[in-house]
Amino acid sequence: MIGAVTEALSRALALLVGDPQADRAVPPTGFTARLTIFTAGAMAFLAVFAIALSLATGRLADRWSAELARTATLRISAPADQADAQIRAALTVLDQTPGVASARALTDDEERALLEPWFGPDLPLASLPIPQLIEIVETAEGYDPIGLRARLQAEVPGAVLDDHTRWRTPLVAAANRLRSLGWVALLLIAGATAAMITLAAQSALSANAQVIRVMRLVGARDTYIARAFVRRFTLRAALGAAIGSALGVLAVMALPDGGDAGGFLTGLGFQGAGWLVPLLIPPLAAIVAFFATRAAALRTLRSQA
Amino acid sequence: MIGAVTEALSRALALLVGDPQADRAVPPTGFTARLTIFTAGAMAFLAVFAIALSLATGRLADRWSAELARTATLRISAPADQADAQIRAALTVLDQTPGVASARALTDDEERALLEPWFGPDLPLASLPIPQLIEIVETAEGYDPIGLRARLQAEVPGAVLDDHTRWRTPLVAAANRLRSLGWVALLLIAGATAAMITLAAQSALSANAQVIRVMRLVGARDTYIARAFVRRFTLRAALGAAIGSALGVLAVMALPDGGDAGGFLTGLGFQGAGWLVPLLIPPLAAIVAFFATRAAALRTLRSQA
Amino acid sequence: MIELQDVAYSYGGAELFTGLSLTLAPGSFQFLTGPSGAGKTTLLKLCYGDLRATGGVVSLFGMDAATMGRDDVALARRRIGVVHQDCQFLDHLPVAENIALPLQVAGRADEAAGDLDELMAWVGLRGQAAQLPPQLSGGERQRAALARAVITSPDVIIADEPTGNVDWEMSQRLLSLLVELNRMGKTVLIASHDMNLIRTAKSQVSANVLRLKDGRLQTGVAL
Amino acid sequence: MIELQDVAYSYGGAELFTGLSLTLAPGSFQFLTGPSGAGKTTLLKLCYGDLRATGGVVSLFGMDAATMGRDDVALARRRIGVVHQDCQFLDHLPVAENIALPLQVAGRADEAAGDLDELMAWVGLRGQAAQLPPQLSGGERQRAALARAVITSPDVIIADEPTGNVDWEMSQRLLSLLVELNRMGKTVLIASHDMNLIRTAKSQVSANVLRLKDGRLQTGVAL
Ligand SMILES: Nc1ncnc2c1ncn2[C@@H]1O[C@H](COP(=O)(O)OP(=O)(O)OP(=O)(O)O)[C@@H](O)[C@H]1O
Ligand SMILES: Nc1ncnc2c1ncn2[C@@H]1O[C@H](COP(=O)(O)OP(=O)(O)OP(=O)(O)O)[C@@H](O)[C@H]1O
Ligand SMILES: [Mg+2]
Ligand SMILES: [Mg+2]
Repeated sequence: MIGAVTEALSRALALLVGDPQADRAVPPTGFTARLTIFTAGAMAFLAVFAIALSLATGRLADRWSAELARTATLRISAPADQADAQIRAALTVLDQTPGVASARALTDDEERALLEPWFGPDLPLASLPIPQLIEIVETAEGYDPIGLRARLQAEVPGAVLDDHTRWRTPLVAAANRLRSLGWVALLLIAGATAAMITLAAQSALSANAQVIRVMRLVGARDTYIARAFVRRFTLRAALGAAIGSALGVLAVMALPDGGDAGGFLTGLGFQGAGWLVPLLIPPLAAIVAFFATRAAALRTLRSQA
Repeated sequence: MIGAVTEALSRALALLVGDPQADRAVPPTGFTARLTIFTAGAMAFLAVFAIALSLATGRLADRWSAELARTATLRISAPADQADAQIRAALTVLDQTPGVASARALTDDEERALLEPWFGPDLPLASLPIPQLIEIVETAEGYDPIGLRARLQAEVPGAVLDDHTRWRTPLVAAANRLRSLGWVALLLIAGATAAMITLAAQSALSANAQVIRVMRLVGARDTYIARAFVRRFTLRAALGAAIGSALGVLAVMALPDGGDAGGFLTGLGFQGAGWLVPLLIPPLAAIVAFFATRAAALRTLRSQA
Repeated sequence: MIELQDVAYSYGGAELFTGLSLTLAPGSFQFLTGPSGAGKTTLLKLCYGDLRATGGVVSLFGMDAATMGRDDVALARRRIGVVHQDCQFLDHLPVAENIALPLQVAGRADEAAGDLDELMAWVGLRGQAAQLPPQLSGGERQRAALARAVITSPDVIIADEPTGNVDWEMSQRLLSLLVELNRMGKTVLIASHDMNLIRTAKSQVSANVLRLKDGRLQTGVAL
Repeated sequence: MIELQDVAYSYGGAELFTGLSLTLAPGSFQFLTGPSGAGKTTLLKLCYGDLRATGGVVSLFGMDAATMGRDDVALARRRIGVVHQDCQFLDHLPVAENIALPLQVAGRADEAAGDLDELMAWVGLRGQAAQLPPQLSGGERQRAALARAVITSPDVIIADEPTGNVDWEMSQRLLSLLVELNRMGKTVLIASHDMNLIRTAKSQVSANVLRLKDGRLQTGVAL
C-alpha cells in the first residue's frame, strides 16, 4: 500500500523533474502558453478575493454569534423593597439553570451608560423606578428559554427574559450566508480553473499534434512526450497563479481598511494565519494543472497512432 | 458623423451576417471552441454572482444610509416648567436651519417604545424627569452640526444634539465597500473574460494558420476570412455567456432566501428590474468577443503574407 | 502578364538572386529547373505576390506588386492558379469542396457543378471526392492541388513541382491537362526536376526552359 | 527483420490490399513502386507499426505487431529510420537539432557531434544547420528527413518518396548514401516513382523491385 503510494508519487515527480532536452520538444511560447498563465493568474486573483470574503464573513459571523447570541437580559420590575430579594432569587434560579455560564446584576453605572443616549449623563437613577437588569452569559450549548421562563414566572414574578433571539438569528444567518457564498464562489473558481487549464492544455496539445507525431516517429515513448507538456503546463499554471495571488493579496491590502469602525463589520482582509491561505493557491493550481495536463496528454497520445 | 457611425455599424453587421459558405472555411469544433464557450459560460456565471452581490450590497448601503444617516436626535433636559418653552425654541431653531427637512418632538408613546427594551412597558413616563426627545430628519444635503450646536447652545441651553454620525459612518462605509467590491469583481471578471476570449481566439487563429494560408492562396480577402472567425467566436461567446448567465440566475434563485429577516441584511438576489441585468451579459460578452476576435483576426492576417 | 525586372531577393542573409528578369507573356509555357535550394520556389512566390522582392520591380497584370494592397493581391490571386510545393488544404472539408474553394471565394460557386466532376475525373480523384485531404495519398494531394489551381480557369497557372509524387503515367496525364490549358491561351509556369517530363512537354508544345542556379537565371536551356 | 504474412488493410471502406506477403531480410535493398494511390505509403506504415493490419500478421523484429504496446512500438522505431512522404519536423528547433532528435530521444545525444556534421555535409545542409525547418526548401526538407532517419544508424531504413523534390544530382548523392548504408548491412526499403533512380541503384547494388498495383504485390519486377 505504502509502496504503491510511494511509487505513484515518485512517478509523478519523475514527470515533473526536468529533462531539459525533452522540454525543448515543446514550443516554448505561443498563445496557449499565455492563455494558461493568464487564466491561472486571473483565477488566482479572483480566488484571493473569494477567500478574503469567506474569511472576513466567517469572522463576522463568529463575532455576531458571539456578541449577540451568548448574552440575554433579565429585567426585573419590582417595588423597591422587593427588588433586592427578587434579584437574589433570580440569580439563584439562573445559577441552577443548565446552559447559563454566568449571570450578574448590572451596576448603576452600567445602566446609566445604557441609557445615556436617550437621557443624557445626569439621570438620577436611584430616584427612578426603573427596572434592574441582569446580564446572562450563555454557555456554548445555550439554555432552554421556555423552561427558564416557566421557572422564573413561578419564583420571580417581576422578571422578564429577553433572550435577543429575534435579533440574533437573522444576523447570524445572513453572515453565514455570505460566508458560504464565498466558499461557493471559491469552489466555482477552482472548478472553472481546472476546466480551463484542461481545455488550454488540450488545445495546446492539438495545436502541437505535429510535435507529437514527430516525437513518436523518431521513437519517443509516451511518457517522454507527456512529461515535456506536463512540466510546461504545471509550471505555467503555478507561475500564473503565483502572479495572480500576489496581485490579489496586494489588491486586498490596498482596499480601504474598515478598521473596526463601528466594531460591527470587519474589514475585508486577512488576519493572522489568514495571510498564509493565498500561499496555498499556486501549489494547488500546479496540482490541478499537473493532473489535468497529464490526463489530457496521455489521452491525446493514445488517440494518435 | 452619423454617416460614419452608420457605416461602421453596417460594416460590423456585415461581419456578423452569415455567409454560410465562408463559415465552412473554419473548422467547426475543437478544443478552442469548447474553451471559448466554457470560458464565456464560467465568467458569465461568476458575473451573475458579482452583480447580485453588488445590487444587494447597493440596496443594503442605501437602506442603511436612509435609516441611519438622515435622522438625528435632539435631547432637551430642562426643569418641567421650562421644557415646553425650550422645545418650542428648539423647533424654531431647527426650522430655520438649512439642511433640516423636518423636526418634531416625540410623543410620550414613542419615547416609551424606545425605552421599552430596557424598562418594560409600564414606565411611568410622566413622573420621570426624563428628557424630551426631538427627532430631526435631514435633507439629502444634510445640515452643519457644528453651526447647529453653537446656535442651540445660545438659544436652548438644555439641548444636546446627537447626530448618530459615529454610528452611521462606519456602517454605510462598510456597505459601500462591499458594493464597490462587487463592482471591482465585476470589472475584473469582464476584463479577464475579454482577455481570455482574445487569447482563445488567437490560439484558435494560430491553430488555424493553415486555413488562413489556404484561403489567401485561393484569393480570399482578409475580411472574408476574418468574418468566418469573428462570427464563430461571437456566437460561441454569446452562447456560452447565455448558458452561464442562465445557470447563474438559477443558482442565485436557489440560494436560501434571507427574506427581510432582521430587516437588516438584504437577501442576495435580484429584485424588480434587477432581474433584467443578467440579460445584458450575453450581448456584452458577444460584443467583447466580436471586437477581440476581429482585432486578433486582422492582426494575424496582416502578420502573414 | 507577370514581369520581373532586375529583381533581387534575400531571406535576410545573403542574396538568393539579384538582377533577375523574367517575363511571362500571355500564352507562354515555361519550365523552371535548377538544383534544390536554388530559389525556384522563392521565384514563383514572387510571381504570385506571396513574397515581395527586396530589389527591382515585380509587376502583376500591369500593377507594381510593391504598391499592391492585401486586397489587390487577393484579387490578383484569383487570376493565378497556384500549386504549392507542399499542398495545403482545408483539412475539415471534403476534397471536392476543397477543389471548388477558389470558385467559392470568388463568388462563382454556381459555376462549379459540371466542370468539377469532369476535372476530378481527369486527375483521377473521382473516387476520393468525399474523402478529407489528410486521407489522401501524396500523389492524390498533388493532383487535388492542381485541380484546385485550374478550376477557375485562371489566366496564369504556376505550379511548384506538381508531379513530384505521382507515377509517370499520371504525370503525363497532368501534363496533357496543362498543355490543353496552354492551348486555350493560359500562361503556364512549372518548376520541376523531372527532365523526362520536360522533354515530353517540349514534344507537345513550344516550351521554354529556365534554369536557376547560383543566383542567375538562364533562359532557353537545352536539355 | 520485418515480415508481413498474408496481410490485408482497409481504411474502413473497400480493402486496399489483401493476402500481401513481404519479407525484409537483413541487408536487403528493395524498391516499392506502383501507381499513385495504390497503397505504398500504407504498406510502409504497416512496416514501422504506424498502422495495424486489418488482416494477417505483421512481425517487427520477431514480435507480432498486433500485440505490441505503445512503448514496444516506440522502441522498435528506434531501430527503424523513417522518411515520411510529407516530412514533418519540430518547427521551433533548428535543422541540426531536428536531425539529432532520434539520438536525443534514445538517450544517445553524446554520439551526435561528429556524425552529425559529416551527415549534414553529405546531404548538403551544412549551410542550413541553424535554419528552422519552415525556412527550408522542399528538397532541403527531404534531405533533412533522410539525415534524421539515418543518424542513429538504424537496422532498417524505410523511405517514402525521398527524392520527389530534389534534382537528379542530389538524388544520386542520396542514393549513394543509402547504398553505402546497405553495404554496411542495413536493410533498405524505398518507395519511389523515379525509374531512373531505380535503374541507377540496380547498377550499384542488388536491389529488388516490388510493384504494388490493384491490391497485389509483384516482386522482382523488371524495369
Ligand atoms: N523563410 C526562409 N528563411 C530563410 N531562408 C529561407 C527561407 N525560405 C527558404 N530559404 C532558403 O532559401 C533557399 C531557396 O529556397 P527555395 O525554397 O526557393 O528553393 P527551391 O529552389 O525551391 O528548392 P527545392 O527544389 O528544394 O524546392 C534555400 O536554401 C532555403 O534554405
Ligand atoms: N486515412 C485514410 N482514410 C481513408 N482512405 C485513405 C486514408 N489514407 C489513405 N487512404 C486512401 O488509400 C489509398 C492508398 O493510399 P497511400 O497513401 O497508401 O497511397 P500511395 O501508394 O502511397 O500513393 P502515392 O504514390 O500517391 O503516395 C489512397 O487512395 C487514399 O485515398
Ligand atoms: Mg522549391
Ligand atoms: Mg504515398
